[in-house]
Amino acid sequence: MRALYIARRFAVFLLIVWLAASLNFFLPRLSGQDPVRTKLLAEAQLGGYVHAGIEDMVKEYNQKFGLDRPLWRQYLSYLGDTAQLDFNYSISNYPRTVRDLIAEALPWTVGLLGMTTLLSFGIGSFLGALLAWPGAPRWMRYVMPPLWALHAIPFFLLGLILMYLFAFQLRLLPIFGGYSPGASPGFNIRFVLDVMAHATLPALSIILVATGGWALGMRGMMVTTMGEDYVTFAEAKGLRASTIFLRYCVRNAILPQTTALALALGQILSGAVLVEVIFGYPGIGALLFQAIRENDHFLIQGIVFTVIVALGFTTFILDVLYPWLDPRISYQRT
Amino acid sequence: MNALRIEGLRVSFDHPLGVVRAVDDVSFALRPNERFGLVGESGSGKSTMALAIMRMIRPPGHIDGGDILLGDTNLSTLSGDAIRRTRLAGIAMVPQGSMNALNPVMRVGAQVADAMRDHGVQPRDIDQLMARVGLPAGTVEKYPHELSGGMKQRVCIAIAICLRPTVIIADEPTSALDVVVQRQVMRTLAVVQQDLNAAILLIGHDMGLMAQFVDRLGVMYAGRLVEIAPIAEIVRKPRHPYTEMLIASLPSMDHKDALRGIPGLAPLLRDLPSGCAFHPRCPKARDRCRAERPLPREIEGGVLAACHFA
Amino acid sequence: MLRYLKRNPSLTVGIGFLGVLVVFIAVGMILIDPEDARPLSAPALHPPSWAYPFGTDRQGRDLFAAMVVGTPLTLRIGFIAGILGVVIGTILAFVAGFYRGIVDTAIRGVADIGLTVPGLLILIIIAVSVRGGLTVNQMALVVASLAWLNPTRTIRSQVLTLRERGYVEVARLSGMNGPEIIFFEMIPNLLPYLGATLVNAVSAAILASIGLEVLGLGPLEAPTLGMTLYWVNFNAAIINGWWWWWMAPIVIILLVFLGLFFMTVGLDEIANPRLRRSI
Amino acid sequence: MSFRVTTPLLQADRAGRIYGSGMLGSARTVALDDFSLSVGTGSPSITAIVGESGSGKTTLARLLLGLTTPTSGTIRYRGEDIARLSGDSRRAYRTDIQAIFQDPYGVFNPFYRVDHVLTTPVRKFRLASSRSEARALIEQALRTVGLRPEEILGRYPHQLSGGQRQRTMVARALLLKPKIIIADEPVSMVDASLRATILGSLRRLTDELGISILYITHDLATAWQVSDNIIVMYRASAVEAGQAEAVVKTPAHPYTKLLVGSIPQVSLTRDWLATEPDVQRPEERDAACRFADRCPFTMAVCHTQRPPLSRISPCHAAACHLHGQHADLAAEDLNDVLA
Repeated sequence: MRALYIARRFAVFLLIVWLAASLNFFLPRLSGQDPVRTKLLAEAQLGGYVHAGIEDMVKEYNQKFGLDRPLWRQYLSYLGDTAQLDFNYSISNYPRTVRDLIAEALPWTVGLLGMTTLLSFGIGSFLGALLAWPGAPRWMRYVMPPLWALHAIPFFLLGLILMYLFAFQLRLLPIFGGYSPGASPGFNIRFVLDVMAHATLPALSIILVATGGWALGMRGMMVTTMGEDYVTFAEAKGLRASTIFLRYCVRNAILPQTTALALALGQILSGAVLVEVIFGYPGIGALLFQAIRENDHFLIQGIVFTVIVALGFTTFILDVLYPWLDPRISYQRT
Repeated sequence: MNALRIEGLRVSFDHPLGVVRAVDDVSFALRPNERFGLVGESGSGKSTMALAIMRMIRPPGHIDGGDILLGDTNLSTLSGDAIRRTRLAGIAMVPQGSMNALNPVMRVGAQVADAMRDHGVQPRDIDQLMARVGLPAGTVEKYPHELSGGMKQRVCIAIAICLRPTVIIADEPTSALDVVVQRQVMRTLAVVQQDLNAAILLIGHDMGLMAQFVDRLGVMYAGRLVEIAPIAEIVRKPRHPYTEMLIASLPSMDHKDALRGIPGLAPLLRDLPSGCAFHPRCPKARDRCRAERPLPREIEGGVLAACHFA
Repeated sequence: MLRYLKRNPSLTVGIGFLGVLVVFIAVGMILIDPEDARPLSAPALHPPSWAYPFGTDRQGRDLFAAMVVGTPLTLRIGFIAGILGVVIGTILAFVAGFYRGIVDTAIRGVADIGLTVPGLLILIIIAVSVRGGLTVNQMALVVASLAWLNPTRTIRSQVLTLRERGYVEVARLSGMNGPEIIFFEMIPNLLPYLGATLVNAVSAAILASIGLEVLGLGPLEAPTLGMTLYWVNFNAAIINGWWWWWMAPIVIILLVFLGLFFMTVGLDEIANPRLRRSI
Repeated sequence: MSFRVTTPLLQADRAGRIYGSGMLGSARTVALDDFSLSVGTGSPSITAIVGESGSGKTTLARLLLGLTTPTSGTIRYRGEDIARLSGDSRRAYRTDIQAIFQDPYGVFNPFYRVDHVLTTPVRKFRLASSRSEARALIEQALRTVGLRPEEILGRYPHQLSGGQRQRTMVARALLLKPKIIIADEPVSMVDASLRATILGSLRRLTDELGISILYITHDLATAWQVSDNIIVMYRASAVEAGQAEAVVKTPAHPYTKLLVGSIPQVSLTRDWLATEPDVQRPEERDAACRFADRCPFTMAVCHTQRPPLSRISPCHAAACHLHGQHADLAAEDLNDVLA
């Protein structure tokens, strides 16, 4: 049962990868003309020493994706390249490859998002659970409504406000970038502290917005769970309130939250792209922004593909871990 | 001394349309080692009784008065933590057989163990406990969804007896089970009760089950106790008209005759008829029944009925 | 109605916020000349004054006029995309959930996979592919292309529980056919839920459109709220201390999102009585 | 071999239903196995289908009502496969065969007043030509089941009691002047004091209006009280069938015996708990006879051969090797032992 379940989930993951790749290939071609070719030709016509390389790219591109070749041949050679994570050169950063640029930016985004997602999920679920509990502390009544209101606001909008308050007005925190210009990257206290100072505002804007959502979801699940017979029976068993709360309520209410986590990752990432843009944070989002501005199709496609694969993989991992949280799942028919 | 004595218990619920009195001045007692039944139809307050005795009424409900004496301890005055310790150790509950009383994501053994641990008992011999309720070895490692309904209910019984309580409240323990399984579960309950010398309060709506299982029976109608008597007396000669009609409305396997229901509708608890709550449906009702509420009185040795004409 | 609003403060607050916006737009329309929302119609970078109550931006737009013209545009994108998304989503959800079978498997599969993928990225790919000056309506269609995913998923699960209700079977025995059962038996019970889904979808669509616009993929000529923010970011208005430039769009966007959010909370309270305890 | 002069009104013809595709490891459940039964032949009667949960009784009801499709065999109305009915014959099927369900609350759409459930069939089947005629029809149906129209009409479902709601559903079925009513656990969610009233009104429908009733229940006692015939189901098949009196008073199948003995009775003889503990041999669950794992009389043949129905008497049959000396009764001739 378990092996079959994992195999099925992995098949879904592969399907997502394939869909993402195909989307990348077909969508730009839907408009009839190939925007990549158009862009490449335009760059090549500009001339100059950088563009000598671009002309080579045009040749290679034409050879691979030339109009004289049938679409399915183009598609196959595209899939082949993608499978080898070869996304071509970045048009605007020639001769750097798209793969290098992404590899450079990815750790920043993974670090920022990993931390903010875990923190907001943890804090939000905890607050939501506590709020549904009859003995909820009084202070929560004042903390929660603002959190819920914040949850309705886009991440980057809060980012703008925080930036104005803490970086521009109070000058407490750095306003821009991933680390101070001139700081020498390396694994030393100075640099780590510098990076953390720069990450504080982007992280805060994501956490403040995302926490309320998790709290709201968790509270709803807790209210449902607390109405279940096994909670009543747990109370009749004379269990301590803390045991009932943790092992009979939170333990069960967290399950749908975990499923939601997989879905939420995509949305958090969407929002984080804009946060990175606003704060000039050197992650994937800012790279994407630059790529869009400069019409760098290869870079855009590479980023979109990488992100979708990364998310698909995270979802797959969550799915694999899920039966461990909910023993019923691998027995159910899906 | 009685194993459990309920004295003048009153429970009500706040409702937008007024206060609903779910349990209205109910008194009865369980002797040690006795099987006592409480029978009633939906809305008669019988399940509220179970929760009230365990001091588990949640808002908007509240206990308005009365005493709950377990041995010589008055549960109604115990503090929060003391009542928690009394649950399971002194008075245990077998929940409604609704298939959902066990946490679906915890192994069965762990659900027994945490009950012991929270009462300061080191969990051990859980396998033996399972054997006592007739469950095969290895059940402790199972999750609830891997067990049948009857097995789950046995697990609940095992949990209920793990600290050897003096009183077990069984609230419709077989309501979702098939008749064949029902008999097995009730037999298990009877066996463990004799093992423990515990008193059982069986709450239910099935008069046949009561007749076959309990020693004495209390009949509830609209939150009030209308009759208490040894079960043989009730079967032989019910004193309250409601009890009599309830028994008559049950299908028998012995003789086939026209089924007789009780005419009219069960009253709304927030809008009870004056006097005797049963008078609108009672063929024997007189003016006095409309005006004056009959209180339970002893008709003869051990037989109480709340009827002016019993 | 009024008495109900009293018992549902969230809904009241939500409607109130959106009401303020409507009044702002209506009054603004009387006071301004839409031409002032265009560049070079006012002195550049003027802080708020009596002549320009919201100030002016670097390209010489009267920001008050830009807000009055831009807010309805943003709302229009949100409503077109949201309504399209919910209508398509409802149809797909009912087809999938009510008739089940292979169609259901297909629809559910597409929706589930589509939802794992960050919508903004797909929208970026679409927007980049069709670039060359999007109009506001085209923008709405781009956003709508993904707006049906979430409604399809959530409404489908509601349909699945509804179709097991006894009254659906009774309706069939009473001679109703599939569409009649959907329209007369199921949808009436889903109305509050559909309402909440719609408000959610509108909110999500506005969020997505503003996101695309801030990245520079919006209608460059239109003074929508998101495009104003794009110019704010483009010109680094915060670091330069031009606070009025971003103040107006942010306050309006806050009003929009908070208003829609409180409306969903209020509608949820109607749709899901179990949560009927004030937040 | 038996020859039927008339085509039965409603017939399950070797109908089976399997849940789960069996692909990708999902479990296959046989809900109903090769089941044949005709309803509405001969004089009006009540036939009870008795069984525990999962015995296939509700699946049978849903198949006959066309709410589920069979995975094998056919359901026929006047000899025609109900999946192929169209136009007038489909309308006739829908009016002739009606149902009463278990949950008297869930069958009402909370969005509408109670009237909705009564006016819909009148409108859809054009039972009345005017509003007042419709109203008169509805009021008459309500009175037939002992309800006062003024206490029912214009109210919302939650304002009625369980008994009123269930009787309203009986009235709904009556509006269509059906020939057959399939009642799926109609009283299991109704208080004991009201059960008798509802069952009594079902009996009158048969006796006075000539409607045949298929009474699906887990309760052998009520089945015996109201029905003419009883079919006992166990794990997707009929294990015993016959006239109610014969099945209950002289049960032939060990499962029926167990069932009869398991019903707690209001009586002074308290032998219910005293009997032998029940047999349970889970390891024999996959034996040929599906009851082998719980049967006190299991023999070698029970493991290898599915017992066919044996005709113990003209009006009594059981599927058990203990009665192998009697003539076999083909599953499709189950009706031969019913009155």
